[in-house]
Amino acid sequence: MFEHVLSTMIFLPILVGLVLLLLPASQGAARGTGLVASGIILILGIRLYFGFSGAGGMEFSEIRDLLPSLGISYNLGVDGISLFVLLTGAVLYPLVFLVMTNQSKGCYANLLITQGAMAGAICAGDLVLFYIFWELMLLPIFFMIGIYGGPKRLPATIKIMLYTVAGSLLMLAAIIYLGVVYHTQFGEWSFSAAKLAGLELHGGAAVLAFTGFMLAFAIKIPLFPLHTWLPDAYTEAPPATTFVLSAIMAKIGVYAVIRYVIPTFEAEFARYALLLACSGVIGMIYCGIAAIGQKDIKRLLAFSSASHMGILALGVFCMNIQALTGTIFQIVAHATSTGVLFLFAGMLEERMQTRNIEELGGIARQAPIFAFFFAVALLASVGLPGTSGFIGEFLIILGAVKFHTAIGVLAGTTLIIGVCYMLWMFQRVFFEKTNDRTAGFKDLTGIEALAFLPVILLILIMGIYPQPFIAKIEPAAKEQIAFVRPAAQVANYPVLEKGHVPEQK
Amino acid sequence: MEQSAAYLGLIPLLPLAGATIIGLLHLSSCQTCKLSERTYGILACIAPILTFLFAIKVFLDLHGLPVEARQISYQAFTWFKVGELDIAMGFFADPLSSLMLLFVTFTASLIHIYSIGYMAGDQTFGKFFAYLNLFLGMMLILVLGNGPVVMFVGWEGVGLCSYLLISYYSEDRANVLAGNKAFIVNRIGDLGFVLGMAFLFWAIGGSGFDYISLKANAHLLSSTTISLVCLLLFLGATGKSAQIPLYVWLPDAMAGPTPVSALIHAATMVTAGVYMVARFSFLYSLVPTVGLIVAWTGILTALVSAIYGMYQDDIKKVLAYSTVSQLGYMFAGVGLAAYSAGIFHVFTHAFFKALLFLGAGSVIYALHHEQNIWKMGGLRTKLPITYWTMLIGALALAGCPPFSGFFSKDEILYLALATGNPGIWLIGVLVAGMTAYYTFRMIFLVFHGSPRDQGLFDHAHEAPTVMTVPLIILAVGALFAGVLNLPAIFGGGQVVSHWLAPSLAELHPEASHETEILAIGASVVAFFIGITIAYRKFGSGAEVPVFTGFASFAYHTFRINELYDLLLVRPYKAIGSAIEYFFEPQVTDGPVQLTTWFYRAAGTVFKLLQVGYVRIYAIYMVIGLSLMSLLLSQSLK
Amino acid sequence: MILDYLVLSIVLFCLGILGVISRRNVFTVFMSIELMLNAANLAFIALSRLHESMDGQVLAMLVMAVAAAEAALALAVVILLHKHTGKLDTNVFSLLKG
Amino acid sequence: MIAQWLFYGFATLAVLGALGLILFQHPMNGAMCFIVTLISLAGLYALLSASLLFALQLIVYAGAIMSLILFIIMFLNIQATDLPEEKGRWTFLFGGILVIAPIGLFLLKVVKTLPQGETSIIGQDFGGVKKVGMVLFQDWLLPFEIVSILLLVALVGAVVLAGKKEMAS
Repeated sequence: MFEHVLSTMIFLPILVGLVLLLLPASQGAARGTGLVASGIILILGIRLYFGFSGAGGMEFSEIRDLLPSLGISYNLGVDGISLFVLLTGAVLYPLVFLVMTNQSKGCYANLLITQGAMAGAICAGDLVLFYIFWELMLLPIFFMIGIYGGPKRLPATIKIMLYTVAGSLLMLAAIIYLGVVYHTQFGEWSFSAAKLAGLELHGGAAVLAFTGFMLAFAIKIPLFPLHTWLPDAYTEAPPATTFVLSAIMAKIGVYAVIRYVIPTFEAEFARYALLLACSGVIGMIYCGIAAIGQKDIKRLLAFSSASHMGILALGVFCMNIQALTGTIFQIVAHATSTGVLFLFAGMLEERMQTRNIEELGGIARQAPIFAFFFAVALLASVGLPGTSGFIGEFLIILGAVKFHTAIGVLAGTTLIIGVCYMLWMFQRVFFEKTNDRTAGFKDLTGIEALAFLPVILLILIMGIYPQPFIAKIEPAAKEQIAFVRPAAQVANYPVLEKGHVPEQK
Repeated sequence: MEQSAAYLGLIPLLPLAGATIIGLLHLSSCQTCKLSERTYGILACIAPILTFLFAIKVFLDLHGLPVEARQISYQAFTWFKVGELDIAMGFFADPLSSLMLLFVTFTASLIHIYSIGYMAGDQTFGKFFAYLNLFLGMMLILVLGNGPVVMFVGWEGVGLCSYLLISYYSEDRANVLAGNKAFIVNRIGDLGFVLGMAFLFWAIGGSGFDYISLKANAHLLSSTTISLVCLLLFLGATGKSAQIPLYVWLPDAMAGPTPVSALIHAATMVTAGVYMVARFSFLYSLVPTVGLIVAWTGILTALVSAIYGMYQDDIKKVLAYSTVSQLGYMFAGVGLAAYSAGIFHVFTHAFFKALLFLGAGSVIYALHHEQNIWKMGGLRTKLPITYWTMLIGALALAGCPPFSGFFSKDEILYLALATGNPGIWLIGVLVAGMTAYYTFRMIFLVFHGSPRDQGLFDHAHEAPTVMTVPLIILAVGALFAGVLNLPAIFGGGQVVSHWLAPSLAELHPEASHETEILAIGASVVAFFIGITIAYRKFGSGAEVPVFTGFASFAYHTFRINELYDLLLVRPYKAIGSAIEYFFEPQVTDGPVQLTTWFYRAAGTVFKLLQVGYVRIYAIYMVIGLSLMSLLLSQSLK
Repeated sequence: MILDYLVLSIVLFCLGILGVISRRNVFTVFMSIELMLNAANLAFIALSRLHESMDGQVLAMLVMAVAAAEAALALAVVILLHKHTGKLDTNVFSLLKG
Repeated sequence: MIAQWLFYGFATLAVLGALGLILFQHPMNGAMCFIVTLISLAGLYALLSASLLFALQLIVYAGAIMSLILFIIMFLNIQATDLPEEKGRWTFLFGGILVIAPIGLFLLKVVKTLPQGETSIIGQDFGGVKKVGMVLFQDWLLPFEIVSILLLVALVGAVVLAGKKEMAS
């Protein structure tokens, strides 16, 4: 059983989700089933974590031929990077089923399918397989927003679908291009990511293929200025969907850049890193400032999420070990903090029937535990030391300063920008006077509090004692940096080696 | 060389554990049964008192070591290690931190005790002490951290506590706004801190990023890098220690409960910037130019806030501006590489300013939260303990000769003259006079003359013992703390300076006795002039003044808040709204909209071709065929 | 000689196209299509003669069968059209207008 | 020699018939002209040694299909008023010629690349029933069966279409 743990983590939720969709189950039964399924995944995930050696390289690999004539294989595996992205989903998913009590049955089923597809996209070691899962994880999102979303769901659905599909079709073309190039260079067909990394790509076609990949991922992340689908989709989606979108799916975009783009397109990546880094920083600032203008708490969090994704992506483009490790760490950190924030916003919406910040207030007095948890997640999101957010952001800023001083300085402004809108929101929602609407707000029940407690503790533990996590991430991050280092040196970027020479007087 | 001592790790841990326990008790009990205030009070005071005992142990341990080896450290665990970046969660004590440790834990203990009385009857009593303990823990991490990153944890942590405590009375929007302001302004400074750390790390951090390694490698740095790093770190210090241009948050921070103002916004947290500059003295001493910038920023801040202080009518605002002003002195000191003088002023200031704030708290408590000094008067008889202790504090603050403030302030002014900065010295002396004036203006208005509001006066009563005892203890400190660093001219041994010497890269300017006497004489004269004017104007009652012209301008603090609001806050919000209502739908979403428009337009055009007649479609087809034939005919032959 | 047959087939085919695109009468259009089929048949048979193989003739037979089927359906449609509109005009069908 | 003259004769008739088809206003006249074309085509088939096809052309095309068309035309009893008034007929005709000319020229070009061939009668039952039948039922069996299905479908379709009114009522 355990040698197929990855397949189980992928297909168990998909199958359960499909069965749920077909059976006339009640809402409660669907939620219960989802909870059990995601619980099993969580247990598998924990076993995976403790079974993972962290020596670098792929572990728990499963390789089967799918289409041998075209070299397409069923190739799964995790390394230090994917492990954490995978675990993030596994840890956070049960929370959705536990806390979000009145989503519809179809929504719960679709959530499960998304989970499986995301796990697939994370573990896939074959680009075609990756592409299949990549598109598969979008489908349930389409249904969830389109069927169960808010009043303006249809335009939002169409926008997110067309946007992402446009990106991923370009990626498909790029994947095919890579396969063909591999065939001409090595005389056999293969779409395995590891093998494609050995390609030597030159010229305009390589740049085009690189663009194809980057567009798909940049839309998913989303990088400025391709973020315009995000506020609408996040706002209109049901709370659980927003949670999945922001906490996990966006991270897969960043993850995919690290996993597929860096090893294959090292030269192109190095050449355009500065441009992409600029886009990340501009996005961070732009979305951060945009957040202050929001009246809708979900929309504010959506922009906040986009802003943080900008800085997350920046860490990838800095091409040094600190920034990259920071990004991967931050993937987990941001997923937990933003995920919790979105879940809380969802609960607020469910209980208060409004998302308008102006109509809320004084909740801290009514619900101290709720406010406390919210505050911890918020502080992690603004990167306060002692929470998980700090380690990631600090490493990214550190790396960004090394990469390019101006970008580093601009990246540092995230410290200020984040705090502006978050405090403003916290003030309006949790402080000040209670009104008629919020006077009836009930605090978290014991079970809910217990459900959130592990995640809150995780946020704190990852801030106070992050080294066990970092120790597992770093070897994998080093491998990725090793791909890009020669190219980066050609492009005159400072990439730090071990034992660098201190500055001389 | 270094001594390992695991109890160093325990020092910050104790208050943090206290905060956790109190916080959990509060959270779990706030809806069902309330624990008694006494329980919370005792729980809360355990940690500060224990840490104070530990602080004494640290001091004694250090004292037992030879002068050059006065360092003990403890590395708890590897915090994070990525590539050459290796950050340990480690603690480190040397004479500098031990001094900070001593007075921080000391004042914190007293203020915790005082708070039990002051906060009595508060709805969320437990929460308050949880925050206070958390603050102490963070402050101790700041002081004891073995490197800039660990210090930054405390640095941000105290900022958070400051925010939480300023917006403690969160029902009132103004308080929360003050908290937001404090956090955001501090964050601007923190940006400088982080960037400073980043530049420092990439320059010499690869071989260890704690103070000891940094100090050892500091000679490898180019002077440009040092200047850059020092300036950025100083930006961090201006945020935390309320210097120009980031001082605006501190007066607003008085929205918090008064013990908080005493502990966080007077005695401990706000001096963190000075501590940090002293901590990095091995860098600052290498770049005197940056030091001058620091010194001038400090002294100008001192001047500006002293001007504001002379016109305030809120007792806490007066003290707040006086804090900013005194912090300015400290920066003038550390900027001129007189680190021990600056730190010594931090030390004495902690006593007398905490004392003054607690005294003010006692007055406010007695008057049922009335803070306007123009409604007080003649309280001397009603609040004798408060009066006498506050008088001692005021004399110390104003720099009256035997009191602690005199020695520390005078040391700074003397060194300004000795290092050849008469400008700084002159402003310093002027500010000293102004300090004496506004301090005694406050004392006279509050305690002397006749009551201005009889109703308030009649209900006033002396605070309970739990509040007066800390006042008395602090008053003793304010009286005698100066003796610890008695300069040679008074026959003293400069104990504190010698104690601090191993930690600091200090310059010792040579100056004649005449200079010293001139400096002391000028300060004393300024003090007497200031107090005389104050007595003339307010000694025996004065009416509420109507400010006009410059006075009004100063009363409104030169409209700096309005200026910042106009230049920074409003544009920022405007840009936010502009993005939401203009850029987002029009500009960034523009390409998307353009694409959809293009498709629509193309559809409209192609619609015209769809005439609906089969025959016409056949014609289209034939035209296509015919064009293809033309093309193929070209290739045939 | 065979080429003359093929040229004739081309001429007939083009006349068939001309009939389809220039006339609106349903019957004429239909018969023009038949004309095109016949032109194709002629080409098949001529090429069958050229290669002296009978595959072309078989193909022509199949075309005739298809033409018969088409005739059956097309005439049914014409009858319906006439029933509904009383007209024999192809322009009556304009539902595809955008 | 005679064969050549016969070809020219039939060819002329076929073209004239086709022209008549597309130029006559009334479909009845067009149909008559079309029959001329079909019969001359049958003659041409005969000249090309396709005796079976000659017979089939006469029986199936000129016979069955055309009588069906004529029957329907007469059945509908088309008056001159029923006919669509085709105003721009000449414009379309000349425009059509312009458009079609490249297609025709292209096809001509293609044809010219083919080798010239004899058209003398081959004999040995080439194009006869037996030989064609052998080819049809051996090499073309599957297409033949498919065509039979097509005819069946067409049959059913025609019944459904034409009989729709009655079935609905």
